[in-house]
Amino acid sequence: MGDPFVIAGIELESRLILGTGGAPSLHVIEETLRASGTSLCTVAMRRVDAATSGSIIDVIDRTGVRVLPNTAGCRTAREAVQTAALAREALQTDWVKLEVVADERTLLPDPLELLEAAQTLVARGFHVLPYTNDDPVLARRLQQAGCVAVMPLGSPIGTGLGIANPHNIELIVSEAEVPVILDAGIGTASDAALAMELGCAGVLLASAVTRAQDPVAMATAMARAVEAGRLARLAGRIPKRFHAQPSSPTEGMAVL
Amino acid sequence: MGDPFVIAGIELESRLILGTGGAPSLHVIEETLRASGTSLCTVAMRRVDAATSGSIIDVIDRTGVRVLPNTAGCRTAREAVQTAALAREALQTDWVKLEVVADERTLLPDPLELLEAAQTLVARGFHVLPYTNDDPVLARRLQQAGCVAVMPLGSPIGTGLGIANPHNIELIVSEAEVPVILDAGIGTASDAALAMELGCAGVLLASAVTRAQDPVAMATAMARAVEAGRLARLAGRIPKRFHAQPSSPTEGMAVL
Amino acid sequence: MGDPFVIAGIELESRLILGTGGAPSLHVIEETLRASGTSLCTVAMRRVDAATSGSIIDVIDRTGVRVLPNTAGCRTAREAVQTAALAREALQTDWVKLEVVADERTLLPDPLELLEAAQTLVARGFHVLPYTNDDPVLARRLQQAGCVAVMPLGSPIGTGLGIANPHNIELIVSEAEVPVILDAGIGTASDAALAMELGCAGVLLASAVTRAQDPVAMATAMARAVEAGRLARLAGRIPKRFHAQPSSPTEGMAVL
Amino acid sequence: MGDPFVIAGIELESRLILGTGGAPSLHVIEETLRASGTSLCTVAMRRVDAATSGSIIDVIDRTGVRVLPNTAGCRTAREAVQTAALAREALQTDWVKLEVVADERTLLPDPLELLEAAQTLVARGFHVLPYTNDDPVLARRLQQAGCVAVMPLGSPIGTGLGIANPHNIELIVSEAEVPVILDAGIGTASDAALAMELGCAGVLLASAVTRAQDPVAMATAMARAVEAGRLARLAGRIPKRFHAQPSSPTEGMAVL
Amino acid sequence: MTITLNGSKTDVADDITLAALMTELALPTRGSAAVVDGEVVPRGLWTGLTLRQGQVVELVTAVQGG
Amino acid sequence: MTITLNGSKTDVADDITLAALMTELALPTRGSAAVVDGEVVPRGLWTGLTLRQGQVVELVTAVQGG
Amino acid sequence: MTITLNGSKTDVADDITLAALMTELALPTRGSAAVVDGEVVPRGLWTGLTLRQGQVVELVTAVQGG
Amino acid sequence: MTITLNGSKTDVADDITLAALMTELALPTRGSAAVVDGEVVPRGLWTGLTLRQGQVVELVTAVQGG
Repeated sequence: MGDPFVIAGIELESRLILGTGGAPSLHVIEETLRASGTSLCTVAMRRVDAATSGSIIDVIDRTGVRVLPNTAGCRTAREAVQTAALAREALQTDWVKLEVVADERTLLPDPLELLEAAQTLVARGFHVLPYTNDDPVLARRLQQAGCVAVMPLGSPIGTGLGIANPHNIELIVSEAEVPVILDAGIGTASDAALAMELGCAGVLLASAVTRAQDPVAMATAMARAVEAGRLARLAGRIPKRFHAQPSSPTEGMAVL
Repeated sequence: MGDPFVIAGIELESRLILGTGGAPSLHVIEETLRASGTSLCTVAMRRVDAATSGSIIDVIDRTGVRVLPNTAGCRTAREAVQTAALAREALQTDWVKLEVVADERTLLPDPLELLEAAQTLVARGFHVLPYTNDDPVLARRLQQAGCVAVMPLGSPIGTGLGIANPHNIELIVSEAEVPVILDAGIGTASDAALAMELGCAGVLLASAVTRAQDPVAMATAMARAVEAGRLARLAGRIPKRFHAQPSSPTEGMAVL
Repeated sequence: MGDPFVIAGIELESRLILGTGGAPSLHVIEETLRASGTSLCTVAMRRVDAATSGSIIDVIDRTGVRVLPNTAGCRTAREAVQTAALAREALQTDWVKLEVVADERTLLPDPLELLEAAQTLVARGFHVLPYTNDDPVLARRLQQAGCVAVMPLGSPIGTGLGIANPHNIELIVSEAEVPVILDAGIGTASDAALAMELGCAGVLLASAVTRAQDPVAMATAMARAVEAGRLARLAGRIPKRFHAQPSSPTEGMAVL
Repeated sequence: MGDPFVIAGIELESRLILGTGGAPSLHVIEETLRASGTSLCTVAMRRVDAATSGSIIDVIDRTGVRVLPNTAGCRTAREAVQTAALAREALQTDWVKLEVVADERTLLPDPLELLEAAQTLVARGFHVLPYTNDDPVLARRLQQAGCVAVMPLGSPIGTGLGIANPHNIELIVSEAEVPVILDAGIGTASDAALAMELGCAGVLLASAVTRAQDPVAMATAMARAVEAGRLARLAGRIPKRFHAQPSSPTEGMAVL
Repeated sequence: MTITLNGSKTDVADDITLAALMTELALPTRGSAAVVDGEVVPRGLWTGLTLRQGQVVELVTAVQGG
Repeated sequence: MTITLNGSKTDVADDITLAALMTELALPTRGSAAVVDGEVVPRGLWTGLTLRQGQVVELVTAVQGG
Repeated sequence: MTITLNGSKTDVADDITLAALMTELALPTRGSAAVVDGEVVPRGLWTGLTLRQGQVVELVTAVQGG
Repeated sequence: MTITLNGSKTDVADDITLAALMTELALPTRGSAAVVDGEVVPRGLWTGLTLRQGQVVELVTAVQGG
């Protein structure tokens, strides 16, 4: 549609990025990956567990989706940098979704540790996609640090509260020189559409799909919503008006 | 998808109903009708104007879309009933989008004239789809009068303010025995998706598409948004939570 | 303060009107009446009940507050008109808060019965203050019927959802020729302040005070909030801006 | 009222803190200081300007209000620390409203410079009240650094957009061990009341009053609003309900 | 004789007046009103109005309300 | 003869039928309808209906609308 | 010999290589990685790296997340 | 001699003290402060501090703000 979505020089077919956490089974993940039409999905790095049956990687490879390892669970720049290095060895990718959270209750990013980790990883040749809060200043700093995208939250991870502060997202978009991807907080399709209408280049979500009552149907819904929001942004919406404006002619009424 | 949209016994392929007013040309209307994939579109009845070149009806017939005449511009039950009768002769359809507005400034429906007109038209064998305000009580009265659908506004016609009072729409949906179609006020794709997520069976819009900078692109956006919202409603969204919930495992962190 | 609040030629000291329903005791009612500084409070008319100890009327007379009987519980114009007539005999007042609700679940006004009752009562010399929905057209009709005020809801009675549709309240205020009193839905102080900022002449509330954990403290809060909102409306708020504007001088920075 | 507002061991009579910037004249400032009943107001430090007639300090001393110098206009920790030191010499106070903004367009705080400045100033014996964004993590870090209060924004300085993200303010309040003061973005009285209802200990505002059409009336409005919001918070508001709840008895209806 | 008072059959003295009935019930004048056979009885007629066997009387009073 | 057509006095051939008038105006059958002296004229009567001097005729058609 | 594997003391063959250990654990090459004494081990060194008594080894793999 | 005062070259009496300079400028003691060559000068040192040729002096005062 002549509207390519490019991160770090790679064009992605879909503007919807899927997280794979929270799904009831690998089978459901595979179905949601296909239904969503996504080109990129996240994974976490964890200790080998004999118990685990089957591999998320096999599923992802089967669907031909690009993998984006995250540093979920890391609390310090050091841990996050190590985890990214591990992921690079494990998955042979320089891309990383950088997460450095401050606590378990809010799962909000720690601005200082996040920025430090981003700087270090960029210096080591990573393509960094940081999960950040909706502070336009931190988003700017992360871009200055060389991140290939910025991924502000709509609201805290898993809350489904949608986009709490659209004004901040608009501010971030208005000055961004890399793709802005709305990450976290999306609860339903209209949230994803709104993110795109605010000017985001993409949306990353996990729980909204994996924890929905029908994950596959919701994956389809999100795919449509992201397309809808992007098209609407490009189409140029009508301005908001305080008073009504008729959509039928006011002239030519018959006298009845 | 096993989720038919039926009005008065007629199944419609698309849950998006398009108004044709406000478009720059018949050509654009034809393109938006096709892009939207709609199965039903509205027209107004006006005095013959020699100046008019081409006919909206030819366009509609060409696209194979069902026509829904409206009574736009009518201020009294009497005018609206006459206009509906005229439309029936002109278009050979019993369906009518009933509009009886109180004034030009708000274009809000007059509850008393509207209900009276609905009662009269139902008695005369019309299939009445009334454009109403978002009052759950009036919506109930219109259903009791035998309307085949109720079409509450999101906000006043042409304002693009979206759904001003989602609570009322939810109340209307919760007790409706006919399809609830969100009519008027939609400004962009996320508004349409939200309408469906609230439980509406369909969305009717005109200005949002016909007055967008790129009407055809917006028509496509709206089609996707309505599908997205419907799918999301059926998929069962995650509940809203005050606190965060991780989407990556909290166990098995490596010690780095 | 040179800003009199006048209904039907009577000047009321306070713009806060208190409902007395839902309070744990007559003692609490008396305290809330005093704390709120109200000049007008509502009562309902019910069958004599031997069980009842003490009289709300004694309390109201003791506090010197004017009484406004309501027609709560009425479902038809007929019942409401009879109840108003009873109240007039009982309380020797021509004033009535007219309530005609459609059902127990929403307690929303029935627009047709409400308007009919208003017309009848005005014809019989009552000063009618109708509890109505937030439809600007119905509000207009009620004024045309001769009501001395219009009392649109913010949201359904007892929900505490605040003002669901500020746009409608603004539309009602913009054309009102009698005082607009926000009635029902107020949950907390900021809701009451907002009502006044939207241009309402007063606020009527019951549950928000009588069912608060500390009714007397909440009564004081509401009194302050109504004053605050009214003053803010008259003071002329600053416009909303997308971008920031410094409140300290940008010139004269020392070079440090 | 047994609800003291204490910062750094000093009890302040009023929970409203006034900024003095943006006022048309010193005379108006004096009137607003008196009308607001504030106990604390901010000033900026700037180069001596022969042109200036009269002194803000004389006005403040005359009204007996405590002065809170700010570091407005500073972009780096270094500048802010120097400015605070200057202010201490000039005004003989250890208190400072710490502002370190990232740019002129958003006037948003720079999280890193802000935290560094806070740490340095605390080490030098200042009582630091930092103007911060609404990130709960940064607020926590500032408290850990020894700030005597945290002052998150509602929305950017001077925008009058109110509290863009109430959820974040609630999160900050829920874990705060020092007073949380809502600073910046307040546009009207209901915004100030809401800030207090969310649990803030106080509100700091300037433009909302100094740039209102009638600054003195707005100062009074804000004083009332802050009291109203605080009282409402303490009084315990009613819960929000989806369905209505009557405030008049449903028993004992007369049969009419 | 028997009347229907607020929905219940009630025995009252023959030829009792409305005013007397209200006094018997210790009903405060202020805040109360009466409907007899569907007609609201003006305050001024309470003393003069003699009730008759089988009449339907509703006695209401002001209570706490919304 | 003269009729009032869509609000303007208009000269038409004497005894012209409604159908003939619509043809003259190149009015498409599909999408159009007529009101004569306040009565909506059923499609089936267009050819049979002869207009008379002074009658008020409204000819309407479907147009773009909301 | 004994190493600390993912936090637990574990007996392994003396002089076992990292690659051999991973094979023993049926660890898929794709998606897995190792840290030995705090150093991420480049994929290319797995076969060459002989583990020694008491070393701390973390073996991780990609799982559903985020 | 010449100093840089608030960014402009300014002639002042040789060996003028900071306190004297502030007096000359009718600068109120309350609310004002000074920086000389980048150092904030404690209030107590104003009288004792003799300025020298070419020094950079910033004199600031409290103004309406934020």
